[in-house]
Amino acid sequence: MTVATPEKRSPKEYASDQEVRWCPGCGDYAILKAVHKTLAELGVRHEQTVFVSGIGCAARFPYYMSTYGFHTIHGRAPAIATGIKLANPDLDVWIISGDGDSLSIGGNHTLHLLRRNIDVNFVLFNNEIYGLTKGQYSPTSRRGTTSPSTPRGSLDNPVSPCAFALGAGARFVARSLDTTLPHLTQVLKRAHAHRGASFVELFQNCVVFNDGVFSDFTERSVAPERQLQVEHGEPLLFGANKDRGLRLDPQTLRLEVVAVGEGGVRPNEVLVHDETNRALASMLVDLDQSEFPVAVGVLYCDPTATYDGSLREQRDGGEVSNDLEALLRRGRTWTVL
Amino acid sequence: MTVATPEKRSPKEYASDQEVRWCPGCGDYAILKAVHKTLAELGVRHEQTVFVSGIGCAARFPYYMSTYGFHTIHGRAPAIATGIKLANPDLDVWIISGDGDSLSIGGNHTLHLLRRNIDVNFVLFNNEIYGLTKGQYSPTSRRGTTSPSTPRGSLDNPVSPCAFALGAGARFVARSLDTTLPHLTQVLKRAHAHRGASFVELFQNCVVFNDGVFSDFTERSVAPERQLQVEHGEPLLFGANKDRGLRLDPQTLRLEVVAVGEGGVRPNEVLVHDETNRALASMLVDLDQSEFPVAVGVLYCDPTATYDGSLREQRDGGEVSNDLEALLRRGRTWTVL
Amino acid sequence: MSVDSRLRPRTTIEPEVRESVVIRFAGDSGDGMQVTGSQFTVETALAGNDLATFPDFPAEIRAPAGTTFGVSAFQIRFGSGEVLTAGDELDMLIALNPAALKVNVDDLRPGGVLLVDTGAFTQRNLNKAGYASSPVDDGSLGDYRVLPLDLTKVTLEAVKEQGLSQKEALRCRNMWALGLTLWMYARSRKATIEWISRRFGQRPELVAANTAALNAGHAFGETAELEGDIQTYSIGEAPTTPGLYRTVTGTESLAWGLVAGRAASGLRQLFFGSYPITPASPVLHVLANLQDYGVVTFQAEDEIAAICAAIGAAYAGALGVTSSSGPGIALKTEALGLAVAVELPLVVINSQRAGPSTGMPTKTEQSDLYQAVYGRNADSPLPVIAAATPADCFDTAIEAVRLATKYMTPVMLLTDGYLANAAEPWRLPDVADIPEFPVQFHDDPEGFHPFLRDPDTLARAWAVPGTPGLEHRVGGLERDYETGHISYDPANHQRMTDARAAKVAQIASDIPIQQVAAGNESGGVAVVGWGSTYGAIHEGVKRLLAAGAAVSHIHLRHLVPFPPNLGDLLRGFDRIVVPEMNTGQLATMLRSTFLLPVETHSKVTGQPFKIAEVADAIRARLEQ
Amino acid sequence: MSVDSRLRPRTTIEPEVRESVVIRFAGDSGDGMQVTGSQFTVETALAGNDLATFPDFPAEIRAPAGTTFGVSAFQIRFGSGEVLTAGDELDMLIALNPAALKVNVDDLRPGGVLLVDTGAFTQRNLNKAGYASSPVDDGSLGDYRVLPLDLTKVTLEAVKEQGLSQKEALRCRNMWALGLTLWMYARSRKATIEWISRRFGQRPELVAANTAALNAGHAFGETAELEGDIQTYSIGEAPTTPGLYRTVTGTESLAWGLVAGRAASGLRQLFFGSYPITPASPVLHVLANLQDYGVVTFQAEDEIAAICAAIGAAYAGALGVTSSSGPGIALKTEALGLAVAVELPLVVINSQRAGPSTGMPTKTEQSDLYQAVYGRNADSPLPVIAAATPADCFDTAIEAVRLATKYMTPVMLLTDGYLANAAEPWRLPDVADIPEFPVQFHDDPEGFHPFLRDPDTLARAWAVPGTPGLEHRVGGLERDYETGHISYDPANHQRMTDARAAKVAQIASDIPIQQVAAGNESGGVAVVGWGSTYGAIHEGVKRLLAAGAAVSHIHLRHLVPFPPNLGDLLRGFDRIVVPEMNTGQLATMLRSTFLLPVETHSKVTGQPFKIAEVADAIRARLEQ
Ligand SMILES: Cc1ncc(C[n+]2csc(CCOP(=O)(O)OP(=O)(O)O)c2C)c(N)n1
Ligand SMILES: Cc1ncc(C[n+]2csc(CCOP(=O)(O)OP(=O)(O)O)c2C)c(N)n1
Ligand code: SF4
Ligand code: SF4
Ligand SMILES: [Mg+2]
Ligand SMILES: [Mg+2]
Repeated sequence: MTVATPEKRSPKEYASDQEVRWCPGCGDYAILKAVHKTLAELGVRHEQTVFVSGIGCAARFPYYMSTYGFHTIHGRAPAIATGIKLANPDLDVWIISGDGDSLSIGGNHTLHLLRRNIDVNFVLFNNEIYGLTKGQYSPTSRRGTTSPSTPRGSLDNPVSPCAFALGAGARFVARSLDTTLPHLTQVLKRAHAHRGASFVELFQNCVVFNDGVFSDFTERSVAPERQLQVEHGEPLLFGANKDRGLRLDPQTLRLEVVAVGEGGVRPNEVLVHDETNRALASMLVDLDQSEFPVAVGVLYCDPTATYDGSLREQRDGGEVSNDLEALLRRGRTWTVL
Repeated sequence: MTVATPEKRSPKEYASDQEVRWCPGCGDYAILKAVHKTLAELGVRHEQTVFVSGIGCAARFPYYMSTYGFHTIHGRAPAIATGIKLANPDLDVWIISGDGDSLSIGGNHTLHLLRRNIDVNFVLFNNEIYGLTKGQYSPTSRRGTTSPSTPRGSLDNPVSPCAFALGAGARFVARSLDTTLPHLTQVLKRAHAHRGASFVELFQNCVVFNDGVFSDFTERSVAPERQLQVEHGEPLLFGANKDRGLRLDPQTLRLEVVAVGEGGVRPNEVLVHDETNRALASMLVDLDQSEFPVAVGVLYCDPTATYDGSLREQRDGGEVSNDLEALLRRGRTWTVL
Repeated sequence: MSVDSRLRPRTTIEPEVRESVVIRFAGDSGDGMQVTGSQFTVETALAGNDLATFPDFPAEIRAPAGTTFGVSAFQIRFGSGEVLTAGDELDMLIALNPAALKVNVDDLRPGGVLLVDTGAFTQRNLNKAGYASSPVDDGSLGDYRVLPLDLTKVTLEAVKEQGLSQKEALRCRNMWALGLTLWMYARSRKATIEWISRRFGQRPELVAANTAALNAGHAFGETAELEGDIQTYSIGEAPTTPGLYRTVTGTESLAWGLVAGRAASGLRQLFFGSYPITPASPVLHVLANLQDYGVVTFQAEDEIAAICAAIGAAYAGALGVTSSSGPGIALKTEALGLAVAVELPLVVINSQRAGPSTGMPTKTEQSDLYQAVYGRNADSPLPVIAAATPADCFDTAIEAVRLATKYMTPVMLLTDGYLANAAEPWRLPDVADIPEFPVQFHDDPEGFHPFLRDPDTLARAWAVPGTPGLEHRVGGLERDYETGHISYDPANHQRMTDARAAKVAQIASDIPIQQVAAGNESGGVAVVGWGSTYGAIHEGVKRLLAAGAAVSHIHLRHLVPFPPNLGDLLRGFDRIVVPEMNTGQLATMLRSTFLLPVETHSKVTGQPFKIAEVADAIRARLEQ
Repeated sequence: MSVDSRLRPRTTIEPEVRESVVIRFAGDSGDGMQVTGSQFTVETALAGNDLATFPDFPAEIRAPAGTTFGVSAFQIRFGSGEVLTAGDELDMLIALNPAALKVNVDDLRPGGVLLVDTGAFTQRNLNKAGYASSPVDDGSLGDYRVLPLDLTKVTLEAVKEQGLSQKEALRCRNMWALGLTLWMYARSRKATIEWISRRFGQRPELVAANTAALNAGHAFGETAELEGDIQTYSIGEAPTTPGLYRTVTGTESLAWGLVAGRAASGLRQLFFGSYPITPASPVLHVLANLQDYGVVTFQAEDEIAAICAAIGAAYAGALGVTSSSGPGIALKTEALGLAVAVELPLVVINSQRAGPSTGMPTKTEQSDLYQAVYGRNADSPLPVIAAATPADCFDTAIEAVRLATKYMTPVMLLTDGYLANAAEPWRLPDVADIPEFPVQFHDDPEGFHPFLRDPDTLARAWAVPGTPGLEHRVGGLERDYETGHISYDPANHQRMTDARAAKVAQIASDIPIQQVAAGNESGGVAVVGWGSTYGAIHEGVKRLLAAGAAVSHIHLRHLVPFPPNLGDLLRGFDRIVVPEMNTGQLATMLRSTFLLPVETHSKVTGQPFKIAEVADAIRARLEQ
């Protein structure tokens, strides 16, 4: 865990001396900026912070940080981060991963990291494509995606990262966007504050192989109408003047969009966001984009015991004995004179 | 897909000549019996049926069937079954797996089989333990499970197979028990009838390493009180005389147990099961056993396009050209005289 | 006159006759160097030269314009004799910006021609490339024959009629440079002009502009009335066998070879399970477009699922194929053991790249031979073969399918990053000449069990689901030789182990005896190679042969098992050296197999061998 | 008299003096054969004999009672001389039911003693075992000296006072048989009686019953007044070095060796990442109980996560260890390449089992040597060592930790299913004698970069997160030799490749020179072994030496790199043969390394070598 240091830090202090080599216009730049800013505002200690990644464009991230960093192998960052955290629970561990890295080859490790609730921050850059290998479709690509490996359109139903995380037993699930700096830093701070595995999905634009795949809800012009920014304890309202909201039909148990106020329903009929409610969270991550907005923010947060914390307790104090004499003598021995 | 044959079959016809070698009293025997019975009642054709498994006690299953069978390697049955189904979509493919096989080492393949919605039947024998390797805890073992690898108790939060399946995008999720023959065969038939990946979790008792781990809700005596048998379109009632039911608190969006009739709530306040409602399904798979019964039956069923079906369409007719001349001449050629 | 004043070519210069020439087009990722190179290649092929090409893509997906790591290049070597590599050093370099110059100029031979676009040598671009001052002016290019042209300016002039945006107009620079280069080497523009109109068909103004730029570049060469000179060259036609030709990359011919193998086997489906990885992905991309040829491509969630799906498909009666590069192959090894155990046909392709671990994904290497031969738990023998040239990938793929289906075994086929991207002219085979090896599925219940073996091949019966009366179970647990059921019997395990080994070993009697590619059948130095080193070794050996040296080139396609005569053949030589892009993996195998003092000439830089490097290595040994 | 009438021992018989004896206790899984064997082992150790034991568990978890596949057995060999294997053939077999007889009788030597519980030879049990008629009556046991006792009856008699249930009473049969056997070999019952009271402390009636049965069996031997005879035996004390002893399995000593290595390195945490697999899981089980010794065990979701977590722990400054068997090691190979690339210390343990694929999980084999040495993509060298005996696992584990931490490299440690389960007496080392090799984490920011190498060891600096001023990035992409940053430079890749190779190669100068375990330093036949074949080879060679043959035993712990003097040593012999439980993997390595005509004596049955098999193989060569 991080020990915040008194003096003020500047985002630049968290940038490494390495030249950043993403494509011009890649959403990764904005995220990098946001992470630098977040760490500076949190004032985390460089030597206590480790960024771990697999392979992919997103996974280049650690090279651009001035903290400790480990660019590992494809899909295995969660497992390696687990070892790091269990070997030294005082470290502040971040995992940076792409949709292919964490949900295709790495899906199993992501599942088990979340279920074990290892106290790390897992940030998934979802661009719905394999960037580094030049544009094949990914497990989050929509059905029918044409790509070098699916010239006639992909046939798979995509996986929803947040639905997957909830199913895996994640206790913190949030969403944000590459280019909305304030929202992004706020979400990252919440993730960092959460004890346990914090899962954050970021919609990230790959300008080269999947440009604009999220624009229908990220474009400045449509954002207010198409994004539902959730806040714990606040009603689920959206729209430029917050005149629409979500309501649950008690008969069908399904959500519906309702107009609020003037000719619409009474404000108190609108659902209030409860980030500790898994059922609500699973509805919010699943909203059908054809009729609903896209929910962003902290969708679920309900802390429980962490694996690393419990291990610490089990090892109480972690006193380390070197008394091999005693060890080797366990059980029956005899002496030959 | 299976072509039912007219003449009546007997369960024995589906048993192989190999001696069954599970421990006496193992729940696997009852499941084997139920599968033989189910196939007989469906009258499936032996040569069109393939049982695929990974490694584990459960995975020995194919050897005891008189159909085609492939006992593969640990955790990979879903991937191998995918290849079988895509190579020959006419085959009726069953995957038999244990909780370790399908959710520990095989978690990633299970995820992708379900999300792709390959038309196979996935039956998970959940005994919350690694049987074949002599009793280590598994990803479904409850926190604090003591086992050879966790002498002081396990530290992981278990994964819920059905919650995981829903998060992975499964379109058919059901639950049953090893020893309740009628319910089990009925569920297996529903799974078989479903087009797409059918995920079935079976509570299976490992008499040697985890005996009685489910007895708090499987014991004859307590079963009616502790099991909620769901039926599409029927109210969610349980108890010997169906005098308790589930209701949704519209404020908190949480389920609660209510007494029905005499001094209780009106029957119409009790939730009616809608197997096409994912939100309801995720609540049912998640019921906290300390206050709720365990939901069994078809918890979710909402068919959609299958990968194999879509592939068939994409290959329209699957006409196979052998015109290599044309292939090699694609693009620019020139002649040297 | 839009030409730098220092450049004053004479009116007429005699073309210089050359046996072969190496040219590299280099520029920014956006400058269209790959198409420029491809068009020059086509015109060169049509001019009747033999040729070899190699592209050099930047490591980054799309680096910022003007940076050294964003430079893209295309190299071609062409000549009147046999051309088997893209060449050791450049005779001419076309550099469209300072970064391209910086990255590539060291490969230009002293006295080589250097065409630079002075218009792109702005201070900003010079800084990006890390030049303090412009090398064009500071004399640092003294060793070369520099042609400093303001391509930017002349191109804008050439296309001004079309009224394109500045951005689009500048995109025509490559065509101007191509036009001039074509003129210098006396090639036609016909094919290129056709290509331009196909390529930009929808936008006439682009067709006109690109054509205009091309012609302007060409005209400039012809008409330039200046001091100084632009040397032109004449390269005679190469003596080539008559026939229909095309250029082909290893990726294409490998994919087509798999399809041809599928057809030759009579199987109806080629199931290709793969997970993208550099440099293997392009095979997936090519096959994904061949559904109508019975190909089903499956992009799996990882390499393990990819091979497992292929194994499942093979079990169900398809031709199972999986493809990856070193790190991905490592992940497949456990499943590969299952394929060995259940004896199913499977083709596993490894497009090798520089390692260990992630290593240098875009660079070539031959260092996965150990992994292919020895990289599985337990005694798990399987045949291993390797392709030697881009076109050879076609035949090698067919051979892999033949061995897999005839012997019911997984087969490892090795290629590498060089073969994947390199291209050469290929005389199209007469499809009728492709050998057929029809697969017979077992369908007779009489006395059937899944491990019933063909007495000759030792291959087990392939009985596929759907066949009535042959229902059976297979698995990874050891199986009884006589019944196929699970068996823990000690003697049976020995028998099965021996059978697995014998099945692979006796393939030696079903493959061609090893030929000598160049030089005598015995005596002197034997230079033994495998895989993509073919071109460099062959030309190196031929050079020395021409100089009268006692040296021979032996190139292996079959690595497991070795050809039956290999031992005797090698014993006939005084000295044996193996140039390898690894630390000596084939050498180790030859030493243990034949107990011969095989020497390694190792190069592990991520770069292919140069002809001269091979020649020098041999010379050193000849001189001792 | 509750004894089968055909049995009529004489009152007194002279004990027969034996140099060594082999006994196997066999019965149903539920019959307690393992504890019976363990107790006999303890009494034998206390009697001062040298000994070796090997259990034989049924393949199934818990097979139905009375079936052949449910038979559990425990074998012990003990003697007055050096005892290194559990023995080739049995001198005595105790069979508590027909199935136990069926499965084990073929291992009994002609003339061997056969103790059967006729009470268990019911028709039902005979059928389950597949006997038409009772072998005790149909004379089919003619070759053996049969002791047919109705153990069921005599046991029930012996324990009747305690009024146990029939089921519990019958559970005492093993103690009755043990009592008689102890008497036959003149062993005490003291330790067993102590054990019984500890074991059943909570239930006095069971303590009494088991003790009564034990004593009854013993008394029976002493007092039996019958015709026929029960031969007794006397085995002299073995000359053993004074000291404190215990029996130890390879699993235990391996686990303790890792802990000792952790302590010797001064590291505070041993992070053990593993995924259960036969026969490796027991190591996890032992270590899981050693949290207080700085051990953190992590049961990962699969083998890949297990090694990756260990790599992560190593990166964070712990001693990273991972353990599996062949199929699991196959899955770890990609990650192992990362450990090679980033040069982190890691111990990888492979408890080998019979393959390929799932193979025969409970059977032993040595067939993963190729995988250990060559089984990775690219040139990825790492040290490989192997343990020779159960006790040797302790020292070998310490050596693995020493090499990993001193050279910053993954180390592969090979054991197998035999070593994991076999037990032998072990003279406890003086803990003070265990060499220390304290690890120094790098902490000086001055001129630091992550690939800063120690000029002597070539090990890179180990700088762990948490250290101020040393923040750095490592990864699988090739790294610059001088800065540690990503590098695609060709010359740098060659330099790093050479450095990785040199680092491992020069470990040869830091390991003991190869000694000859038995026989002369040169001349005659060198029998070279590695791993668990030590005992069989050593005793086999000693037998021939006793017969005056010119033969030597050389046993390798270090397989990569080989000891510096190995080549010269081997060249001193006329003939070199390698007995291996694989198809010749070490032989291949020796042939390629030293170009010597090394021969293989291969056995791939899932069973360890017998002493006689090794002796015969050598004799055959001596005679040629
Ligand atoms: C074992 C292995 N398999 C495959 C690859 C090739 N590979 C590298 S990154 C990648 C996927 C990248 O996609 P994603 O994780 O979404 O990251 P992005 O590039 O889109 O940020 C693949 C397939 C590899 N490096 N290693
Ligand atoms: C690659 C690999 N890793 C590990 C094993 C060992 N192994 C076999 S089955 C199994 C787990 C069995 O548990 P489960 O899947 O729940 O099946 P069960 O025996 O409980 O029915 C393990 C760890 C193996 N066979 N292969
Ligand atoms: S390929 Fe896409 S994701 Fe990768 S750096 Fe370029 S824009 Fe970004
Ligand atoms: S170990 Fe458990 S699961 Fe396996 S066969 Fe025995 S009782 Fe069944
Ligand atoms: Mg992506
Ligand atoms: Mg289980």
